[in-house]
Amino acid sequence: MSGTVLTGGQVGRSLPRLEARAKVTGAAEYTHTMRVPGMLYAKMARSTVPHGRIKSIDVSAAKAVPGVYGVYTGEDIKTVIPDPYYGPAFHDQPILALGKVHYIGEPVAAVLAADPHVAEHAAAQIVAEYEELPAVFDEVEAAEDKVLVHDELKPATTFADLKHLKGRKDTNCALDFRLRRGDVEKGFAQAAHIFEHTFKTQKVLHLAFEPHASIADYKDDGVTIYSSAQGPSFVRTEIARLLGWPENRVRIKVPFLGSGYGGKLYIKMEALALALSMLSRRPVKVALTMEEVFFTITKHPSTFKIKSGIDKDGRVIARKCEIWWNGGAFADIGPRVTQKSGFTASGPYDIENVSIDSYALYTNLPPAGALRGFGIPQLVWAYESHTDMIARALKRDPLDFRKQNLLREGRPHATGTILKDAAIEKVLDTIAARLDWKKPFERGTGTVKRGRGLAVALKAVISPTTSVAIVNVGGDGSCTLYCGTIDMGQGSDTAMAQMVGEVLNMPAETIRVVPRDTDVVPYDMGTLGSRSLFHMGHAVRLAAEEAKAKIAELRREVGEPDGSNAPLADLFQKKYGMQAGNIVGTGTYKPDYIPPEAGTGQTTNATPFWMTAGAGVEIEVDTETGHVRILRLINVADVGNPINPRIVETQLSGASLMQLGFTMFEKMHIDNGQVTNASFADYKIPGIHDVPAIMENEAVEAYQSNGPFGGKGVGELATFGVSPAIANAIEDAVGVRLMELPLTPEVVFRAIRAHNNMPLGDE
Amino acid sequence: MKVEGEISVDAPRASVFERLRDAPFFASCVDGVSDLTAIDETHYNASFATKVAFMSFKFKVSVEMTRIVPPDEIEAKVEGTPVGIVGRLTATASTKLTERDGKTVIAYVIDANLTGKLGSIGQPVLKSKAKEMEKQFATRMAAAFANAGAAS
Amino acid sequence: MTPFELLEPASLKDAIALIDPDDPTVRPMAGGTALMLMMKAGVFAPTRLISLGKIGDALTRIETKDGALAIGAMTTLSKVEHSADVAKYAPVIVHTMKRLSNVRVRNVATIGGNLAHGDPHMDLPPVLIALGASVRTAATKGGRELMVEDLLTDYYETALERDELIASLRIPAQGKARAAYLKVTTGSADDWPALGVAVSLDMDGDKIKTARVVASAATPMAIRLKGAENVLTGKAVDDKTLKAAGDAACDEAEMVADVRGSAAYKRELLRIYIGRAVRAAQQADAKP
Amino acid sequence: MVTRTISFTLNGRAVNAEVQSHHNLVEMLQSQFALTGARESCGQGLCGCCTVMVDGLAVSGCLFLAMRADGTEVTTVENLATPKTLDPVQQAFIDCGAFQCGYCTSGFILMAKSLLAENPDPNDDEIKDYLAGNLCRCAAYPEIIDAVKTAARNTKPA
Repeated sequence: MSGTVLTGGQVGRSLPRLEARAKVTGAAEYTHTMRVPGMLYAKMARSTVPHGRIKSIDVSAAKAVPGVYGVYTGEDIKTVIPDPYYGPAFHDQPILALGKVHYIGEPVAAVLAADPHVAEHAAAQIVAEYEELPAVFDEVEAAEDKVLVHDELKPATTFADLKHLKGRKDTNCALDFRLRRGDVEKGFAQAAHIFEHTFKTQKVLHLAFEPHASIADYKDDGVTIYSSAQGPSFVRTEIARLLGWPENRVRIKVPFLGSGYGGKLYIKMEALALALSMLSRRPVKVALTMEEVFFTITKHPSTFKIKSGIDKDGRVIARKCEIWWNGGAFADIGPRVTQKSGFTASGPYDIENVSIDSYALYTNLPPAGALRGFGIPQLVWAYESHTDMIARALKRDPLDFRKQNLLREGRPHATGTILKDAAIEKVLDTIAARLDWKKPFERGTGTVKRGRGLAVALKAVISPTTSVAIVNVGGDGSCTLYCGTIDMGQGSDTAMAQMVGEVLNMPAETIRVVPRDTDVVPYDMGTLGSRSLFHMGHAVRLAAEEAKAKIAELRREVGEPDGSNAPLADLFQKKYGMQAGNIVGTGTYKPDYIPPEAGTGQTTNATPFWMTAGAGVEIEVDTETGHVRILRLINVADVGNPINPRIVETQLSGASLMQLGFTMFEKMHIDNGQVTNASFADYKIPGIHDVPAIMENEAVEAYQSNGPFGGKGVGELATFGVSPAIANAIEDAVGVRLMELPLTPEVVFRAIRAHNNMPLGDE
Repeated sequence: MKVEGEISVDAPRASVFERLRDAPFFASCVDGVSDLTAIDETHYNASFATKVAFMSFKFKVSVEMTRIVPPDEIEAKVEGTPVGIVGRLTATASTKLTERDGKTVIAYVIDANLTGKLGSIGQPVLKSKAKEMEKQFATRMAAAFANAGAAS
Repeated sequence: MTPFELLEPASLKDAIALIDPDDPTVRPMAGGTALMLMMKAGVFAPTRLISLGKIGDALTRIETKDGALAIGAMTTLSKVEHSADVAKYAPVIVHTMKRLSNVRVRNVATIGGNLAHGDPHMDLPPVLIALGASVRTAATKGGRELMVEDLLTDYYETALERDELIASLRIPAQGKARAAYLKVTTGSADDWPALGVAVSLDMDGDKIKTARVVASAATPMAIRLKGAENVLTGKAVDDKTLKAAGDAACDEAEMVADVRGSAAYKRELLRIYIGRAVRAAQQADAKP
Repeated sequence: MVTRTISFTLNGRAVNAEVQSHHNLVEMLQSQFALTGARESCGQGLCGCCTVMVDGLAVSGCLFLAMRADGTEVTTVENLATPKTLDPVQQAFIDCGAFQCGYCTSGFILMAKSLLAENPDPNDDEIKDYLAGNLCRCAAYPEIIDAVKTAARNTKPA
């Protein structure tokens, strides 16, 4: 495809980020700190029951607070947006609760005031009465359908890959994905050993430092929304749908984004800001506090039951996977998590007989969406722990056992798609080499024991998705790139500029990437799932190549000889007689994809590219307290050809540290549906002292043959292997196996005590 | 959050039961309860105030006696809304009376939930408060029956 | 947050006069960090705050006499942290400060406010109790001297009257005693402690002459563990004694469960950390 | 008095501001001076995104009552660079790639400057202890430590 790699010298540069100066000087502006003249602030009153019918909402005390502009409920919203439900997979989320509330923290009313403190104080005076309904919080329990979170499901058909979702009743299951390859029961019957384990992950959340914020300025002929959004094109589509307008009357602008990690995908606060702006006829800002973020979007807790059959030679010949995803009260993108992660639930292994059932479930908890890995980290946690347990039980070296079963280039994956350009084995070998795996390991002395572990993973990227880009060369020869990828810190603007520079033979730092504004920038499906570098990269490459061809044409037109080095500005000067004109190249990219067959999940083209990465760790465990210290964390990934090696390394390092938090201590504590630690004081994220003493990050030498300049996505990769590598190392150190995250000191301590037949009581 | 405990009092089970189902008496053993008004035989309204250091919390609560099985069991459901802060308090309190060594043992289980702002932020503080209230409750209860015992 | 009246009296006397002992919505404010958190959380809505920030010099001095320290209540934690006298006479305080909250809080929070807040998770109170520190208060009806261990009475509760303010902190000369504070976190390395243990040891040769052992964070308030102290007194520091001290501590201390750990787990932490803290104190820098 | 006019020095310039008792320093800087480099994130003084220097000391602007800025000298991240130059700490953050989304960056830069003023040649542990009160969800911590050391090298007298 892009076999013709050009030698502009831009790809492969460790160029500092283009926006670096704005970020170090404090000039970078984020939606959360933006102000628009005449703007009102909205603050919400939220549900205090996990599931209930709204009997009444008393807003009188709130209305009486001096300085309050207005108080609005779901019924008021209906006067301006008659069908006020939104969501990427199901239109299940009301802008403000209507009839029913589905979780503690669901917005039920909103107050507007010029002073946010006034709005907040007034919102606290709103009293809603509910007829409480039974609630369900656990994903496996939810699958029994005894308590129904929604009376009826209303699917959206916005995305091609979710089109098969049908409206369902009497169920909490928003999607069940099935994959069948070979005959798993026959495989088990032939197996010499069978292993079955159940793993669980906890509820955690993104906690991007810029809490969600949207400012809507509604006019009768159009609406402008400033928003902290990872996918402005989708927001525009959804807002236009809610208004019954064509998309060209809806303008979404995204200033700098204080990161997202998946938490600002699809549509979040935009619809509420819009509705309140319509009702008040003023610009309205909805900016969450960090506490409210805990009630907005989270990561799916999961239960994963995995069963493997091993033949007498140590080959995994059958694997059955059942996964229950706790999607919370609204589907958000849970169905896609369920399906796409379902593809690769059996791991990076070559297994003849595979059966996968993956269920997206509604529960009465805050909604869950995508978080840096689209479900993959939850799966890898299970299958790589499981793999280690099997190896240990069979007295096999965990590395050798993995290598024996690894899926190799050219072999069919469980989906039926042939593995190509996935350096799984190289990743695993590199981790092992860095750990000196085959050499004896110092095991610690006294009460402090040492251990090591590794894990490797495979992911299929979300498909099919489309990106469009425009490259514009101006009369002075300067170049501007219009692309909808949101640079939320992953360095996409820089990488895209490097690709344009590569094609047009320009220094990347001279290329301007215009701010994201749907009136200006063409369509992009969204900044998610490590798709941008590949998809938008191709669109940008195509746009640049078109511009390059037009420049060559112009060169000929103005009579420059072939191979002329005349500056671009001279060409425009010659053609227009002055500094004028433009050359515009456009590029659209949509990869090939064959949807999986319903019921079997089989397809010969599940993904435009495979993603693979792994981790290795060395740890020590204080057996007297359960504290685990990570001495060394090794992240190895196949990123294809790194476009910007330094940014790639930062992405690997940052992703692994984020996953380290999810592994070791992050947890939303929930008491009958109430999140009880909704603050940084009680929900801790990794800090500077949590960084392992030694961190190593490596992108193995690789080339994505169908990628732009051999590159592919990076953002999620280093989250994959961290959790199981650590659990494997803990077993290596102290002989206890942990099957539920997080691996807190207390959990480790209790396991050690139980292992020694001195279980610690509850208190 | 769940609070469980036992109080042993030196009085016959039947008389302990009669006193326990007397709402004003019961309320007098819980620190911070005031303005108890009976709506009917099994429903009451009251105010409940508690403070931790200089932070004070006030709730309007309604109490429903959900189960009365003489002479062994009383169960009540409490629901309350805090004043001036978003939240909700719900609790079920069940007491079981048994006779042991000539004394009556009151075994109680209180399962309380706090939601809203109080639940997401104030939980640790109020949890600790609940423990303190439990101690007071046990002391008052024991004292009440000790007095009763002395009087009879 | 809702509006309130902010007053900034120039003397401690004026400050006390402004306090209405019958109105809990009137509060004195030192650095204000802890109070701001409560106000932002909506659990405290004052009508009037009396800032002690403009009272000036007298309350921000650190003085020494024969190895004893007197620290004005409005002295910020970072000033204490950087005081050469504190480093010399009570180095454990300087060590504790490095991991106490963060630089920004230490720049604003004061030693008096830290004590008056009564939060059991604070790092300083157990250390001060181990050092035998006391506070001098000022009140309408005259001040008094209170041991820090008597100042803290329960979870977020202190012995201070509503119209009583801490004026200064006194740390007696430590002689040859050595002290250490161990902060145990169970989530991120930087967190409120799940358990704090402070120990001060006065050795007589290889035997412990006197020991002060204090637990915090896991307990409803920072509290001296006299059972553990009794076990240690007169003994040499060895594994058997330390284990016995740990067991004694677990018998006497009440543990509070929270997101940082169950009561049962925190008790096991205490059992181990008593010994670790004693050893740390033994190895702490000697006083001059 | 709920509203009051205060006078203070902001980035070297004498200014007045009308503030309300319940407004914090970050809100005042954003609403009255269009300075958005200090940002409220966690709202509890734990993340450091709202770091502002008051009388030369770093404070959490989200926990600092605006009224208490009266008579002080306030410095924000916006004061460090000129249109042509960057502070050595800012330059080091760029050179070392010490940020991703940038939301926490102003706070880290002010804290790093404050550290270097106290301790011109900090070791890794000293850097970690000093910056432990600043969080970065993108977790650019290794690069941040590197940047502080680089800035220290570049600011040391020759």
